[in-house]
Amino acid sequence: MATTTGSTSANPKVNYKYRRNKARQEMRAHVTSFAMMIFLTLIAFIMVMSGFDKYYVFPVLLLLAGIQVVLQLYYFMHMSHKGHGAVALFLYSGALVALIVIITFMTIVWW
Amino acid sequence: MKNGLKKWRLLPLFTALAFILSGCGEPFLSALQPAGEVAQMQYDLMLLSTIIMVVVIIVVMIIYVISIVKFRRAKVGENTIPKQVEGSHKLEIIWTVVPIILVLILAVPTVAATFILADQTEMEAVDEEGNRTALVVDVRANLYWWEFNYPDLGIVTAQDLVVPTDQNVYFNVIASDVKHSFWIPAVGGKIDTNVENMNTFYLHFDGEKAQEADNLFYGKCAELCGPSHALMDFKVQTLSPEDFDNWVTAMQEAEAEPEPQNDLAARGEEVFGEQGCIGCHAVSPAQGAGISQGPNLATLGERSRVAGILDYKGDEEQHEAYIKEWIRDADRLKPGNTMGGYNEDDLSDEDLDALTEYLMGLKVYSE
Amino acid sequence: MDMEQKFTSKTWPESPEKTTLEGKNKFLGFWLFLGGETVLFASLFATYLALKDRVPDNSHALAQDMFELPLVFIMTMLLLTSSLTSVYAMYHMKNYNFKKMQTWLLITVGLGLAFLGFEIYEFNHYVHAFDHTFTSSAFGSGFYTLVGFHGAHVVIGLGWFILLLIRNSRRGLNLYNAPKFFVASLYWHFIDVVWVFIFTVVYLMGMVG
Amino acid sequence: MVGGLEAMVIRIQLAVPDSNFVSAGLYNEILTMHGTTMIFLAAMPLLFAFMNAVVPLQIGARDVAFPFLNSLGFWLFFFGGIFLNLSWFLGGAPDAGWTSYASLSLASEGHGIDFYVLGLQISGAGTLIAGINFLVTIINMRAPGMTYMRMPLFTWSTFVASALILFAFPPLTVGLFLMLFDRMFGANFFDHTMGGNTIIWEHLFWIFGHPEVYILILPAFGIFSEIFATFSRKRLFGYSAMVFATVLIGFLGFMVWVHHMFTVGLGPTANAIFAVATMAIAVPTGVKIFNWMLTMWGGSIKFTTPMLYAVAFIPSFVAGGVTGVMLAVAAADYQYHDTYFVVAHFHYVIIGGVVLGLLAGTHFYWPKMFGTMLNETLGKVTFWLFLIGFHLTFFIQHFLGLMGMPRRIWKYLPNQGLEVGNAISTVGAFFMAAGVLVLIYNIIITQVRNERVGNDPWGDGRTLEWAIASPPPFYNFKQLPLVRGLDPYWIEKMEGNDRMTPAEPIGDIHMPNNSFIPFVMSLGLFIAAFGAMYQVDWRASDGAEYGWAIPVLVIGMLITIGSMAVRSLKDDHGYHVHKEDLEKDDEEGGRL
Ligand code: HEA
Ligand code: HEA
Ligand code: HEC
Ligand code: CUA
Ligand SMILES: [Cu+2]
Repeated sequence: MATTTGSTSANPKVNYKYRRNKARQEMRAHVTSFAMMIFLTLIAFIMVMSGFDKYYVFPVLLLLAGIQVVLQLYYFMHMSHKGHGAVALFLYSGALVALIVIITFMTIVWW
Repeated sequence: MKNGLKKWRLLPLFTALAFILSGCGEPFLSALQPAGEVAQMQYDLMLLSTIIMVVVIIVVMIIYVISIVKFRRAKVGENTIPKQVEGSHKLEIIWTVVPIILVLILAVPTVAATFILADQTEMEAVDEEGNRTALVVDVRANLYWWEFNYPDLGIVTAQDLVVPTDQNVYFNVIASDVKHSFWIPAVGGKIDTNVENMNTFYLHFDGEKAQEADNLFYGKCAELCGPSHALMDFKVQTLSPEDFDNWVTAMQEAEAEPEPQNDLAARGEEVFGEQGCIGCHAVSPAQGAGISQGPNLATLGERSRVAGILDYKGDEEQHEAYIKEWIRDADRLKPGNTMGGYNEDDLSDEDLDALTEYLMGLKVYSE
Repeated sequence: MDMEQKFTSKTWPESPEKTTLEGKNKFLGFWLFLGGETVLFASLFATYLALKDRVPDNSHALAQDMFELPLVFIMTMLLLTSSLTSVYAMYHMKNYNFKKMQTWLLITVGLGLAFLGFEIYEFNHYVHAFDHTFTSSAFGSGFYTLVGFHGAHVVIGLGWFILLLIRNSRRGLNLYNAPKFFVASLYWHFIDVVWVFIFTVVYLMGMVG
Repeated sequence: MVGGLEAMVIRIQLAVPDSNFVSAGLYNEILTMHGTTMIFLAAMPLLFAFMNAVVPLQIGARDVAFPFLNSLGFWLFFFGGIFLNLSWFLGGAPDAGWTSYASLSLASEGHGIDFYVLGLQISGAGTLIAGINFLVTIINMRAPGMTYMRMPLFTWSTFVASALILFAFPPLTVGLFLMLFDRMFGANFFDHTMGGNTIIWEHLFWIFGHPEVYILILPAFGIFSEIFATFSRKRLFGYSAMVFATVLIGFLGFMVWVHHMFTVGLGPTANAIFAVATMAIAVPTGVKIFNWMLTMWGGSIKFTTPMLYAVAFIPSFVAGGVTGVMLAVAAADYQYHDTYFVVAHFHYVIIGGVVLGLLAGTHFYWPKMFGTMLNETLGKVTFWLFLIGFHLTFFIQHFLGLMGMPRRIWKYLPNQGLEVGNAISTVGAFFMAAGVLVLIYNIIITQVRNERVGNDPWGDGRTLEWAIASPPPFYNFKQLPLVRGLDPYWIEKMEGNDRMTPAEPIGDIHMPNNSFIPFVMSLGLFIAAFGAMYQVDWRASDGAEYGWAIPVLVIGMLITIGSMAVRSLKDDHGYHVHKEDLEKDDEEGGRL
């Protein structure tokens, strides 16, 4: 790792080795987040199977789902990378509208 | 151009006109002539909001007129290049804060009134014997006709709603086919009659105002419900509390099978059965609540209109004519209604005469 | 710029999906589309939640009587794994390793097909064991519409992957098709995100009450 | 135009009490189609046309981001519109109002509602695509130096309106799907006997419907912003506040939809919350109104036809806006709802805002789009006829509503005090129709005379679109311009330059190929829609189930999916306009 040779690519801006390295690190993060997702799903599943009270289970389930989605978005879908400003703005706006819709349907559509 | 300016200066004037006109419309129909607490509250809100709006319009008009009069190119010179101002924080804060204040002034009474009008606690109140003290009417909206059921009194009517003045009347409303909306403009705002749930609200009929309207208010269906949506009117008869008690007694004592008054009417009763009218129409004020397919005819002879729309203006002959016209031509009078017409092949002229005689005799209270 | 220019793993740019203007546009446009899809699925979720267990009479099965959690759990695992494998594929895409990318995409497709197979089995089970159909109740309509819309997305995602694989099997990676692969994999992740919520909201919370 | 004709029929029918000009069922069809056509097939596409023509020029782009999607959006919209209107000839148009509330729309016989559902589904997809296209164009394709805070207001309002489209159309799509499944595939979303709930439709429709009205008004606001600045020879007053207000209106637009449902019985808490939220929109809208007036203040106002419309817009829209705030007073809305008061409100904002905006935009951008000037005198005649007619028609309707006239009524009976108002209203409508006729005449003679104009025919142009030829060449900018501030062309003019400083040397321009596929894709859906509709027997007016329907549905879908596949299989690299040709264009005097 000591040598960072100047001769990397036809594209002088890109350091090939450095890139490879970064990609590998990222891959590790991917695998970790995947493991976490599996783990979280398992917890959720077990919680339900073991029959806790719903007022206790619901918030936890939603929290777990929320974490998983963040992992997907930020690691698998690369939202942690730069250049995703507009993307984040629109995704969160969408999520906000989504939330409002769901809340109203759970409160003022009844009977 | 000059003309145009004048026209715009007139706009606030128009709005002032609004107040003068506010006494307009017919007392039995107009929301501008409130005849009860609920309508009054709503009318007051309208006035408050109109005043705020007029203020807004006047302010806008002043700035507006000055700027288009003073800064015309003809006046400032063909070749002037105006200063390119970016904005002004002070001004911008003013016209953000002032509207916020105006909106708040409007919001507070709005929220208050919304909660007051939704207050249904009195409806559940009971006296010592556990009987409900308030008058409750179950309203059922059907394609182009209304059923009014007084569950605590065991009475059903249709088309004409009968209520006592000067007390709160509570309504449970629902629709049996498609969505309609229950509205008595002069007495208060509307509420939808949904198909899947019961809505509840109350109205208050003011005795004095009712007299100005000859004790007869117009009710309307205010939700598009099909071809004859426009014709889905009903009438509200207001009675003083004593008269209302008498009416209740009369309705409760009416016999299950009204006695035909003469032979013709007796024949009419037979026809009524033969033609299957009885399948859809009950003729006693205790029957068919919530399930019948057609309006209860127990009080047909004393209703103010035939089918809610044909106004015979108290004229007996016209009344008969309209009943006949309805039976023959229901389809044309209210397109899309479920009764349909009975032509000569279905129902001979003689039978129709008998039927009408019988129907005209269906009276309870005015006897 | 010539779209079909050949690269080596060293000349290949760092973010091939965003190197051309077309690629950039496609990338952004697709994300925006996903923002819209979020609202679309939210509306479906909302409808489902409003209609959950709304049935015409008592004889009709409810959520708690029916759902097969272990089965759905396996489906969840399949889809989660396929999300990881498509990340692998993109990893190799960025490294200009076309062969490996193809392989991982094929695995992704396989997992997706397995998921779909389980889903079909599951629906079939509900229909036959409980008479819970699309037309039997509002609950049924809401359930099959929500889960079915997701299923349709899976089908489209799979079709898209397969089409891309066939089309590009001979020509390798270039700046014209790299954004296409990338966007397809974004779509696949999004499908997984939606499923996480279906699993949680429909199945897990449905079983609890 | 068709929508306008329908409006005339409505007014003729309502001119006198108890009239029988049209029958009850037909009246409901006409009123439904009037609302639907005007909103979906007239106002929105016309606004899109302006966006398409003007936004790329304003930000200094060669084209929109996705030319392919652009044409797909157009064809989807086109076939959706055709499909909807075919209902007139194929057994009856939809008749449950443009809102198509669920219990009535499920009960409606024949295929009318099916046409509504499928037609809007197809054209809605087109709209969504167009929205995404504009968003990406504005985010990714701005010329060098064109920062967000230097974008002209029309571009900003297009941006916000497109974002609203992105989030508002999916709920409509879902609502339409649910209705489609209920009517055509036996689902029970809205059938309460099976556990369904009609209120779901109302929510989904209005979650879409309210943002929709801002989708209509914001671009109109944008057009007016350009016009006020241009003909006052003054920079837009409070530019950043204007931008902020636009965004805020868009944002609040998603939190107020329940104000259309105050009488549904959702309970006082919901009504109160949404009432207050609705009133809040008055604040940013007010900011805009005042900024426009202050733009004129201290300026040098020239009353051209577009400026006349802009000037008339302020009082007209404020009148409509304040009645909107009155409607937001939930308890009082129990009285207003579903009466002519509401009809008056929304025609004031729509005609006083959107249609005046369209007419202003037509006169303003006509030279840019077609290279000829509309006749100013005729333009002013149209303006006065239309404006007078508009106020005559709709002002009186406020009172009709309060006097107890519900909306959507086919006839009113005599002796209810409603005769005079309705007669006045009908007279007004004829004035408007006359105005529109003059406009059509104007357009025709202008095109016949065909007198070409230069790049800045109004003389006061401020933004990039006025810096290039009218009409612009198909690649718009030979060299992308360098933008040095808000109102870039004005800046250059003030410094004595007659054209923009280029930001790049002349080079080859990469252009996409035109494609036939969007047409085929849309056609496929159009065909499939017929299949979907006629496969149900119990709705058909003649009670028949058509054996061909399912195959047609399948074939249609196959055509669409097939052409999508072709699209992704066939590489399409576009072509280049070469440097030499560009220079030749120049010599031939295409510019300036
Ligand atoms: C372009 C279209 C458009 C626009 C811009 C608006 C703008 C507004 N609308 Fe309107 N509306 C419609 C189109 C539109 N509307 C349509 C089509 C319907 C009927 C649908 C149907 O049922 O078929 C409808 C119905 C409708 C209703 C439902 C009525 C009912 O059915 O019972 C309500 C209720 O709150 C409402 C409110 C408002 C408000 C508060 C605004 C605000 O945005 C207005 C804000 C503007 C101003 C207030 C003026 C300028 C401000 C100032 C000068 C500052 C100072 C002002 C104050 C302090 C008040 N509208
Ligand atoms: C964009 C929307 C729009 C427009 C422009 C109009 C225009 C008109 N509307 Fe419209 N109207 C609606 C949207 C619109 N309406 C909606 C949504 C409803 C509710 C439907 C429902 O209840 O379901 C309704 C309902 C409605 C009713 C109530 C019906 C009822 O409830 O029974 C009435 C009655 O008078 C009416 C009259 C008119 C008239 C006389 C015009 C006149 O202004 C028409 C004159 C105009 C023209 C003849 C042409 C229009 C010109 C252009 C569009 C611009 C041209 C631009 C270029 C050429 C570039 N309309
Ligand atoms: C299919 C059911 C049906 C049958 C059968 C039927 N009717 Fe009706 N009838 C209705 C309905 C529904 C209405 C209300 C229509 C409306 O107002 O829109 C009505 C209204 C009426 C009215 C006016 C009621 C009022 O309150 O003013 C009269 C009178 C009447 N029917 C008489 C008859 C007679 C007589 C017959 C038999 C010859 C008959 N009906 C058969 C359904 C029926
Ligand atoms: Cu009932 Cu309209
Ligand atoms: Cu609204």
